[in-house]
Amino acid sequence: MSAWQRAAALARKDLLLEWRGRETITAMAVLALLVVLLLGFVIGADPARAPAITWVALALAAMLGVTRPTQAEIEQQALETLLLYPGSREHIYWGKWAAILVQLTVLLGMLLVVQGVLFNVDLWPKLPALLGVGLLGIVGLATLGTLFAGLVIHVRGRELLMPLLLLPVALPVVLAAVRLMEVVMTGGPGGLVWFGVLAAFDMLFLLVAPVLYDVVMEEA
Amino acid sequence: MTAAVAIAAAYSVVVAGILLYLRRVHRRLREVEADMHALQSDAGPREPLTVR
Amino acid sequence: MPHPGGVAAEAHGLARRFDRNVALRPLSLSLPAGAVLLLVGPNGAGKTTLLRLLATSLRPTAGRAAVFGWDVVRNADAVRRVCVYVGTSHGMYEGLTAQENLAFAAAMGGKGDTARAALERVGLTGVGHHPVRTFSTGMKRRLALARAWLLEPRLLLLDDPFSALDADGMGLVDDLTAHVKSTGGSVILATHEWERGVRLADMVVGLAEGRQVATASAAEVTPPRLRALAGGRT
Amino acid sequence: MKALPWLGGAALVLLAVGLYIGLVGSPPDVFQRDYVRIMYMHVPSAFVAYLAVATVFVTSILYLWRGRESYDQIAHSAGELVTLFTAVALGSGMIWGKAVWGTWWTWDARLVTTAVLFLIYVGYLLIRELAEDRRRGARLAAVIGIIGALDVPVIHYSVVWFRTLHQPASIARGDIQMAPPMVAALMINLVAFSFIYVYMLLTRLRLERLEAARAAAELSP
Repeated sequence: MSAWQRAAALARKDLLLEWRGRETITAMAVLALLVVLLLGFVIGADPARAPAITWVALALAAMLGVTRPTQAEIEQQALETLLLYPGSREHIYWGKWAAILVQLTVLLGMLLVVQGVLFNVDLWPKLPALLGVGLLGIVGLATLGTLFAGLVIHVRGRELLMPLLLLPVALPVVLAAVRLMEVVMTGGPGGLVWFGVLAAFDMLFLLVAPVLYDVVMEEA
Repeated sequence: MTAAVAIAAAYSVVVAGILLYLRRVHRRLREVEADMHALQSDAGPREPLTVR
Repeated sequence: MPHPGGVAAEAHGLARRFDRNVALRPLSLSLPAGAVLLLVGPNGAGKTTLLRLLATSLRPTAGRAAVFGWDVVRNADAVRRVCVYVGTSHGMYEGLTAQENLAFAAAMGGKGDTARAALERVGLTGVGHHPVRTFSTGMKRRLALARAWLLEPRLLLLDDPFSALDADGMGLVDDLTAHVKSTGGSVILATHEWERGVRLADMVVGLAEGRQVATASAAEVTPPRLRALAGGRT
Repeated sequence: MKALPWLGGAALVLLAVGLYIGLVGSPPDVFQRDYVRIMYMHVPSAFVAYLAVATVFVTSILYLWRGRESYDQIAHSAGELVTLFTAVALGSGMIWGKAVWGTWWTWDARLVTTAVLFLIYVGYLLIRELAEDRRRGARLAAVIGIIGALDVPVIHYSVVWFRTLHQPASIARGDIQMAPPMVAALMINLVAFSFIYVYMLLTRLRLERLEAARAAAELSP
């Protein structure tokens, strides 16, 4: 069985479970929507603020959602069984990563529509670029989120630690994605720099996180 | 804020941080050393272990 | 590699502690391929810890262990290829059907999809398309046995396999054990149902408070002795 | 460990020299006047914080790679020093900001990076505390130690560019014209603080080792 097939089987399983319950995506969507509504109302729905508000909402929702696929293994008492299948644990990392990425992409699509409606931004012509920027950011969140999800299940307090770990470390993702989205929407300068920051962040942790996942998942 | 006050305040923050930390480490060091001493002196067939 | 097929599981001074809690004190054993080992002892004796150490789920804090010659630390992946651990929790996803659960296990274990055949073995064919959530505890245990069947282990580790099973279900454990044995594999069985377990076993190891208190062939252990071991008396 | 008192003494002497030049022997800055003297404590604190981050990074990798307990003991000790020195750098930096610009918090890139760093290493220490067993806590913390250190440059540059690329920073630090005595004071204090860091690290390490020995002694009666 190849690595790719094992990862795909795991991602498929996680997505199937999520599809049957839809709890995670619902919780993430509701939280993101609440943050957008709240911030939009409190600080004003100026189109210039849309990228910042969108990414704060996305980061907070991701923080809530990325632990779910791993947490579910614990709740079903299936983690030990999962870890004892032969093959590298990096495959498990990639499976979880892919499942999270799909869910965050759905959330991103929803948030872009919300942004277009609530902030009166004409984003249809720029949708491909916005999705591209969004995906770069989401990859960063999913990459570290998957690793930290595996990490926090091994300590007391579990999800409570997630914000403390993920938000400071993923700060560059939020900053870069906000600026890059602004550049896409207003056509300002500096796009290349922020693209570079996001790409560097993604590549760095895509290389490191799967290796460290093996350390985190040493014992069930 | 005058310069003297600002400098004094900033320097105290750094010095106090370092000294308080060192004091805490030294207190714990003394505790551990006392424990080790006690362990060595009443070394006997004792079983402080819980078994799982 | 040392004699493949010769020794299914061996341990030398194998021990594990969790910080201050000693779960297993240095233990040594050697289980020939094709033999069945019964682990007996009261709660907290270290049976589960021993099984999880052999399954590579836990790492030893001292000593070493090997499964078919593969070291459980250095060659953990090779051990996982031949060894299946059925723990006290069934490890199935409640939101998936029995069939889907087994298909997932087959995919992860690198086996062909023989979910249907495995379901038939444990008498769950009729409910193969029902979500596991609707299953009784006994049915979930049966499903866990089906998973073990499908993965074709050469070393099968069963932790308390008889609990929550009816008479037919217990028979399935016997069948599975016989099946693994017939393919030249070994089974280690930890159970409180020692009367039932000893009938399957070739060897008995008694554990109490993490200590190995007895090692004997199943033929020479008398029922009173076995009862004493199961109760933690030596 | 015989060298420890000597190390501490050398650090104190150096610090005294550095502070004398800094407070008495160097001129005030054109722009910041006497307030610039806060620099001689603030910058070395921040420098030592980064030194400690690097220590955690290297020893965490070594620990995961070689598995030797002593690497983890160094990493744990240095991890505590990261939080300590980021905290005092933040404190002195805020006082500096309040004195010169009249605001405690200037959203300066260095301050924000230091604050984020502080939070990451609080997480690092928390993971150890909350892990179910020591060895597992050590391994999980090592993961955070590696990720955190790799993230430092990315955080720093994203924070700097976030403020500067689009709008000019509202409050500029005001370039400090460094006269030779000022450079000397800063350099001497950087060395002095490095000595203090090593002294503190070794002291803390001794505690870590003794505690490990105590745990082992209690375990094997």
